[in-house]
Amino acid sequence: MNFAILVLLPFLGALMPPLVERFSSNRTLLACGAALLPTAALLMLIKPAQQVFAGQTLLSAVDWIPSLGLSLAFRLDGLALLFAILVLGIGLLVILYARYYLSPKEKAGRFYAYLLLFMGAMLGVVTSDNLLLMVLFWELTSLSSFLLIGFWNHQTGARKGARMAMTVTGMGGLALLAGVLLIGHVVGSYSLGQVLISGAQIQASPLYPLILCLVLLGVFTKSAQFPFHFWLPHAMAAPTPVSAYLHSATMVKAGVFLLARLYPALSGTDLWFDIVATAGMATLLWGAAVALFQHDLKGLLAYSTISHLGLITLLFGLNSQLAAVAAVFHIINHATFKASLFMAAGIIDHETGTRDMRRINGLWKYMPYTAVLAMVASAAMAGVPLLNGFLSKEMFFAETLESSHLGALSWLLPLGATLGGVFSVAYSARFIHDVFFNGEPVNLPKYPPHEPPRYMKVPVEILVALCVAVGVFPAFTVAGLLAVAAQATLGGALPEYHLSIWHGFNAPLVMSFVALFGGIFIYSQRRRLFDLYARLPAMDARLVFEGRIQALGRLASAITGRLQNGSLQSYAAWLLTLVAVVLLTQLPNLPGWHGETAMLPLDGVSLLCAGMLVAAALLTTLLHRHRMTSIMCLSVVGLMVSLLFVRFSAPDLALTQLSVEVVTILLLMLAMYFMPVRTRAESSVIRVVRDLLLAGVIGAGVAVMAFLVMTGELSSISPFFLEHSKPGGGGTNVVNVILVDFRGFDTFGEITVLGIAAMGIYALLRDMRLRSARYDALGRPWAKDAHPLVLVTISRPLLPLALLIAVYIFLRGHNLPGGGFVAGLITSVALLLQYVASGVGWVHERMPGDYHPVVALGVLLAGLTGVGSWVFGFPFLTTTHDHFHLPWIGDFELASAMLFDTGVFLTVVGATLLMLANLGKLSLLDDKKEGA
Amino acid sequence: MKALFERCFPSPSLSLLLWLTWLLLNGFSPGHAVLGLVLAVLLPLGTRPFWPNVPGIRNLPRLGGFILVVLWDILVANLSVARKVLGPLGDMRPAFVEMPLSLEDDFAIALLTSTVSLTPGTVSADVSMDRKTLLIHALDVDDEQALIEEIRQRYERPLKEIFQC
Amino acid sequence: MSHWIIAPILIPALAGMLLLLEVREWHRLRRITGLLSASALLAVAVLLWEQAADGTITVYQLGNWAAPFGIVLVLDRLTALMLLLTAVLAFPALLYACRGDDRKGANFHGLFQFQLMGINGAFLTGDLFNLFVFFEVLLIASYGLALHGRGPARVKAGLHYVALNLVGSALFLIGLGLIYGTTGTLNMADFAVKAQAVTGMDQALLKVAVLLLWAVFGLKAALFPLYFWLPATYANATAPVAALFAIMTKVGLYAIVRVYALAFADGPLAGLGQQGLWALALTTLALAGIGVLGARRLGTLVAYLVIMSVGTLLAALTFGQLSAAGPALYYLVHSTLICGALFLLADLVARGRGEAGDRFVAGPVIPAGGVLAGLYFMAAIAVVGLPPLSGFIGKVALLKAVPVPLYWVLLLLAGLCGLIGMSRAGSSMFWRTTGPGEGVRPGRQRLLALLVLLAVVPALTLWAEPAMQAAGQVAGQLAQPQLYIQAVLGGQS
Amino acid sequence: MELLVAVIIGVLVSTGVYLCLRARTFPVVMGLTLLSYGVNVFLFAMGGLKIDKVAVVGLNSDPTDPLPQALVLTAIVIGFAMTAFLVVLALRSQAEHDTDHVDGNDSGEGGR
Amino acid sequence: MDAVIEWLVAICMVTGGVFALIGSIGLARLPDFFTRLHGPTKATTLGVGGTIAASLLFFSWQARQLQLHEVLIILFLFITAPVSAHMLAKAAMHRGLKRVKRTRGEPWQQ
Amino acid sequence: MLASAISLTFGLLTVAWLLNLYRLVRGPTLPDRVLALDTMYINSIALIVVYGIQVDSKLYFEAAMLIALIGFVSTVAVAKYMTRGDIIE
Repeated sequence: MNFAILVLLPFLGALMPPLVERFSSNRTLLACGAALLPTAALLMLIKPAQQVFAGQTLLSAVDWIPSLGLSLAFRLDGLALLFAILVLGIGLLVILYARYYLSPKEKAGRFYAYLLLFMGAMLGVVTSDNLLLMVLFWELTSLSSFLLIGFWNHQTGARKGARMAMTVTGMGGLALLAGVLLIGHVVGSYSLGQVLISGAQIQASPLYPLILCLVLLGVFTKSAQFPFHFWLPHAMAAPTPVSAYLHSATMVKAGVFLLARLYPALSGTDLWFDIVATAGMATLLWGAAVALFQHDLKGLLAYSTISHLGLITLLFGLNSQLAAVAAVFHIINHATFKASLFMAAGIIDHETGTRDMRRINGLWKYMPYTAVLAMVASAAMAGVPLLNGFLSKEMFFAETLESSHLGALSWLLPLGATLGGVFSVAYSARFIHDVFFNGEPVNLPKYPPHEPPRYMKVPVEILVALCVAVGVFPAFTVAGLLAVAAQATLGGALPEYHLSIWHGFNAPLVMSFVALFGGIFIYSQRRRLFDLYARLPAMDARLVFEGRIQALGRLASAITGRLQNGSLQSYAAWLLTLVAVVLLTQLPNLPGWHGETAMLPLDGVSLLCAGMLVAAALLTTLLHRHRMTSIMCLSVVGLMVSLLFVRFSAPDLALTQLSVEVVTILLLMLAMYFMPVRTRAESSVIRVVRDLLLAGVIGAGVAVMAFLVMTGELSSISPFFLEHSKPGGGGTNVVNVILVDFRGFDTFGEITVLGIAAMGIYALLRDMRLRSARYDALGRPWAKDAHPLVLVTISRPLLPLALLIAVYIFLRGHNLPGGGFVAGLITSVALLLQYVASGVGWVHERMPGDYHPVVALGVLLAGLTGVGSWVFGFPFLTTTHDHFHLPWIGDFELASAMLFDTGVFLTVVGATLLMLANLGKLSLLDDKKEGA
Repeated sequence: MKALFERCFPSPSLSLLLWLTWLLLNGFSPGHAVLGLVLAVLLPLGTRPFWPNVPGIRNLPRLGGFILVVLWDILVANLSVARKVLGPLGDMRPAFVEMPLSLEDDFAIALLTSTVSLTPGTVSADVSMDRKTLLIHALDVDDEQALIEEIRQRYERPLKEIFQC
Repeated sequence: MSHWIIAPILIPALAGMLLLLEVREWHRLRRITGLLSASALLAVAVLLWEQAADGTITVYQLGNWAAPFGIVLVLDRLTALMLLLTAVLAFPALLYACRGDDRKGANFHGLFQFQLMGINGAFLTGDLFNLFVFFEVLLIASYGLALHGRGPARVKAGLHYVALNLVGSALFLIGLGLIYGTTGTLNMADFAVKAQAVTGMDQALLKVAVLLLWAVFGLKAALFPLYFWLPATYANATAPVAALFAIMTKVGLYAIVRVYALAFADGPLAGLGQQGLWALALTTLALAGIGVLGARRLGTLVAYLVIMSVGTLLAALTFGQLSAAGPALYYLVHSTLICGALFLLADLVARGRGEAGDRFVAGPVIPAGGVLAGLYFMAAIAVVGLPPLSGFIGKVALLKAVPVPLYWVLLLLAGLCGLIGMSRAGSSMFWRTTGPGEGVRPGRQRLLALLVLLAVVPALTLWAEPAMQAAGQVAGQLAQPQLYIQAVLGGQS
Repeated sequence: MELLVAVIIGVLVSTGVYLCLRARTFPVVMGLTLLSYGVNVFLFAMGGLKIDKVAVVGLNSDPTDPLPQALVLTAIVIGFAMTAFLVVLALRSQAEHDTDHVDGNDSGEGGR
Repeated sequence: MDAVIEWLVAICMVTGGVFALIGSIGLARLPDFFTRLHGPTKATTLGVGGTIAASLLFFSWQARQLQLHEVLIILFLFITAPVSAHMLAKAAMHRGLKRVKRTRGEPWQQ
Repeated sequence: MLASAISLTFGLLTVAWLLNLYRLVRGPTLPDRVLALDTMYINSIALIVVYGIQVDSKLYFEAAMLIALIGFVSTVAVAKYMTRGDIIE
């Protein structure tokens, strides 16, 4: 059986608790359900473990995303085995413990699910044989720990702690990802086996410093190394089983695990020593010192964890094989004693209702059994002989003495180590003395405390027993595991080392004794030190961090708010500035200011026409605050543009422009009824200047480009149209044939746009309420004559006449200027005139007022004409045309394009009327207006 | 037969106008004559609701005469307006003149106001809401009464005869 | 002759017109019509993807006029991918809307269909001016949709959106005019050929034209400094509309990529504007990260995530090698669907929180909040790019494909910003509760719509390799513009 | 003549751009209209200018370029649709905000 | 014959131009709105009429057959111009525009 | 002969136009401006017709006809706006 299933089991196990919860609310059953698969996993580990002990490295791989180099590759060697045992073993103990820790009303099922999720992720980290896969699991541990820390999410502290842990470790994870990708880049593979033997290659790479920094960023954040340590104490908001599991035994160990894992690939350089050892030492000392001053039981343990992680890191940083062995050893030891301590702290919390050491005193009397367990574990933490902590600490002291990296300053290392030891003893002493002795408990929420349920103590007992067993008989207990783990860490032969209690009377032993007595001394001086500490400026890392994050958020809001300031002007200015920049950078590079061809001769009328156009455009702009005048000037511009089209051989355009112009004016007039007629000047001078500059640059740029293109030679696709218009499209008006045939699809889209616009406008207008003016711009009430007789009577016969013209324009469109669009506009104008003259009510008595179907029919007709060509096996919109002969009447020609054009016509009529008639109806909804 | 005719041409004069317009636009050809006829039937039928009660033209020759008179007036009077526009402005005697209407049909009134406006020197400024009075602005007038009389004679009466109202 | 290729345009057009014809108050029929059309689109998109998957480029000559004279529709892998993506996004969005959002205003279903028509047309067309037309179709429909429903904020945002895009359309026309004036053609493939041949003055003008086009496409794609309209517009739009809009920015991206890959991948004008786009893309990425940090509503946050994905993608697409296009396309699919899902999710959360809405403040307990929280957690992981979901895979692929330090830094930091923003959002919306409220349970249909969208995440994770391969093939085809040109112009060039 | 048209285009675009940057909906509408005039003429001019060479088959030997005209026609229609929508939207904005200001003078509702 | 037609065309055209100009002069020169209203409504109609007549003659002569469609322009103008004049007069009266002092009679307000 | 007559007419019409523009700018009231615009439209008809004669083409006739037919609608709309505010009621 493949060992890789191990990793899968906890994930599957995460499904169990919710499943069990469905059928039973028995908490024990639930815990059993949760424990089932991890137990299976642990049992399944036995056989592979034997192979590992025999010196094998088990590999298993399944492809996942080979193109990324990401495969589901797993590796079980000594190191992985060690961690797997830790993760599974302590995990099971924690499940047992949590069974009694969680109160009945808590959602235990969810808790176990999260816990197992985490377990799986952690197993994944330690057994990954692919660095990318490892990063993947790495981040999963962050995510699941987020859920676990935030389990009591009704507490602010839990939420914030969870987010902080997630943010910091997430950041580290991203750095790690970058580092791993770089390693992959250098090595050419993410396979761990490959990477581990490519240490020299990596270290020779110019990317090495960067890789190292990125990887270490991941390590340090995860393992709470200085200066990223601050999240860990706040993660104590988690339920204690979580702390025992994640924050002592496993997750925080992921960082140092990575140090061990990549030890062959990355270690051995001065840079490694400089960063890793320094960070480790700083963390060791800082954590140890601060731990003493914590009044929160878990806070003390948290800082002590930080300190011990620093110790391990420091050991790895020493670049010595023996130190690495010691580090691995200490990982094991720390996991056992710290997990038990957390559990003990949890028991105390559980039984007393508080974790404040200033209130918890003299528990020895109430819960002596627990006290013994806790005291043994603390002693192990302090490094008291005959307990496991002592052994690894001895090795640590020895290694600090061996190191010569610092040259003349090498004495600093043992000094620092001893100092750390001193504090370590001091806070351990505090944990023992302050909690179990030191007078009577003060004002406990639960009084009197008593021993916890029997089975809640079992996990602690097991762990403490391990501490003692390892401390007394290291060679029979841990030696084998340590050997394979260390071997896997070093990736080669093991150095000489001895696990024994007695190495003779040597320097490390002296250091241990110094630490022991120094620690006791310091603890005895605690009152003075507490006073001193209290007087230090309080620096809560959480507040600082949160302050930073909030400041960042505010800064982000400010930046965003400044850019996205809700001002259309500024958005438009950005866009136009970009355009202006493009023009300013590109146009000076133009090879000249005139194209190859000569200009057409100028004539007076055109000049005058242009002059009027320019004047009108400028006036529109200048007078824009006098809105009606501005509209009049705009109208002149429209007229002149139409004339320009006439002048330059584009009668179709002129017709369209003229009719669109009328509809636009109607539209604007309708809108003006609800708008202020005049506004005051309100742009600042700077803004006006800016806008003038933008306008000038863009206008000039566009003009220059237009001029250059107009005077240039163009060979285009147009001759084809001129040539094929008659034979292929059946019409002589090439513009129209392009519209309905060559590029009929554009027109199809265009009428769709018109139809959609009408729909959108209808939707906008529905249930819109606007206050209409009761008086005109001069403050007079409106005239009473709503439907002037002359207008009414004259406009009515104009309707059939205009329709006739529309038919005329429509029919000739294919061969001469005109077409469905203009015809449609004429029709709509004629109908709109009826609205203007006689009112909505009158018109709607005479024809259906809903133009939706007209639009739909129009587009549908155009579309169906297109689809019709499918019948004949041609693509969409293929047209056909033919001559017909009727006796007496003569020849005439029909093109399917005319059907299409009819669609255009209908759409235009429908859309224009849908827009304007509904806009016109708007005022009817205004109840304040009299007589309407 | 007559019923059919009336059904096809609810308003023969309009149909005629449309037919003529069509032929004017397209030039005369048999095809267009037919097509124009079709349109001349269809369009009035289609737009019929839009002009509920237009009086039929009862006196076609009179209409022709009326049109010629108007055209002539336009031509002649334009000259006088031109003189007034170009001449000294101080001599001008503009006036608002209220003319009582004897026409009763909206369409005829509208035609009258249009005619008044087209003929130089006068613009019909408003029709009272009870349709009894026409307000005319005249550019240069000596005698309001004479103006009213002239309009009545030259335009109102013929219109009355044409539409018999 | 197979007409399937035009179906993605005609189906929604037909449905839209039928919806216009239908009786006003008959909502059920309208919903059925809309959903039928959306599912038909899905089927056709799958079919077309199958058709394009083997690398054939299908050309459909509208009106039977050969390119470059008539308009052609071109179906290659990229187009097929985008069509499929649109259809996959549209169906759940519509399903979601059919629970009541569609009745908040008039003509929702018609506009929705026309929006799809515009998007599909923009993806399919092989003609630049036709691209403009379809841009306008999708824009005008999106204007209507963006304003669907009520509220002053929506109108204000919509006004900005419309006005800016009108300026954009004007610039588009100027660019098109210059392209016609210098190369004498409008067909994309023909343009790609002719653009290589222009020299002197015409070349200089062509450069301006193309840069203007980039600006216009950039506006659609929401690139710095043109994205400012987006957050308010998207955040204030009705949820299913916002979800559908997740594809809209990609239309702009698509246009850039299409034109760039065709005409400016090499030749005398190779890399035209690439530096600028690259710089703007990176700035966009950075500012979107900042926007995510500064957001105070989930809707706005997701809108910034949309922008972030745009920056991420465009940077990858323009950094200089089309090799990055494969991962970028994978990421594009992922980010589009996930952002769409998040818009829906934000709406469900807002409904559940009553007055508190999707703002990051303490609010009442959300009914059935556990389900939503779980989905949110998954979506957040995916969108931020945390393992093990598709976001992570896409991000890793992008990082590998674009080995530029600045890009790495920005992408990773943006991911961090996303992490901070999403965790803050999640913890304040799901965890900081003030007690029971009168929020609404997410209905089954809405939840289903959300699940359909979210299902893509595990799918893209599990089948990451085939997906990545497919994306790579799409990119590979993109890197060979001559195939496209040959297919469109036949043996002419 | 070409120079004249170029100047016209320049002025139309300039005034359009300037008005688009004003702070109320009305000038923005006017500006966009002017801008679209300018753009339409620009697009039209891309085919070159010819006098009395209407692109009707059989009338002229060397007719003007019909394609830009067709494009402009499409652009005019689309421009009209867009303008209409913008105008109504401006009204809607007036209805909702009771002002036709488009400058960001208020906060809190922008969606941030 | 040709010369005669040409002369006729020229005369009609110039006459039209002159009347159009006179109308516009009136618009620019006359003292108040109501008097200005007279200029365009008729002088210009004749102005347009003149050019139309010229055009009629010219094209009929060119084609050697009667080309009457330009008449429609005049027809439409005759139908529409009075309406706009009328509406403008109403608007002006509604606004109570100033009129030359010596104007007799009162405008209406209704 | 004809050519110079055309030039002369063009001259007359453009001067007329300038006068219209003068009135449009000068105002002083809105009806004045509208009137000026209306006149400008009508003068444009003449201009287009003369242009048609000049280039001997009937293709521009429809443009002139269109102005005559629907040009007045905008004038009417503005006038109605001035009297009633609401042009479609």
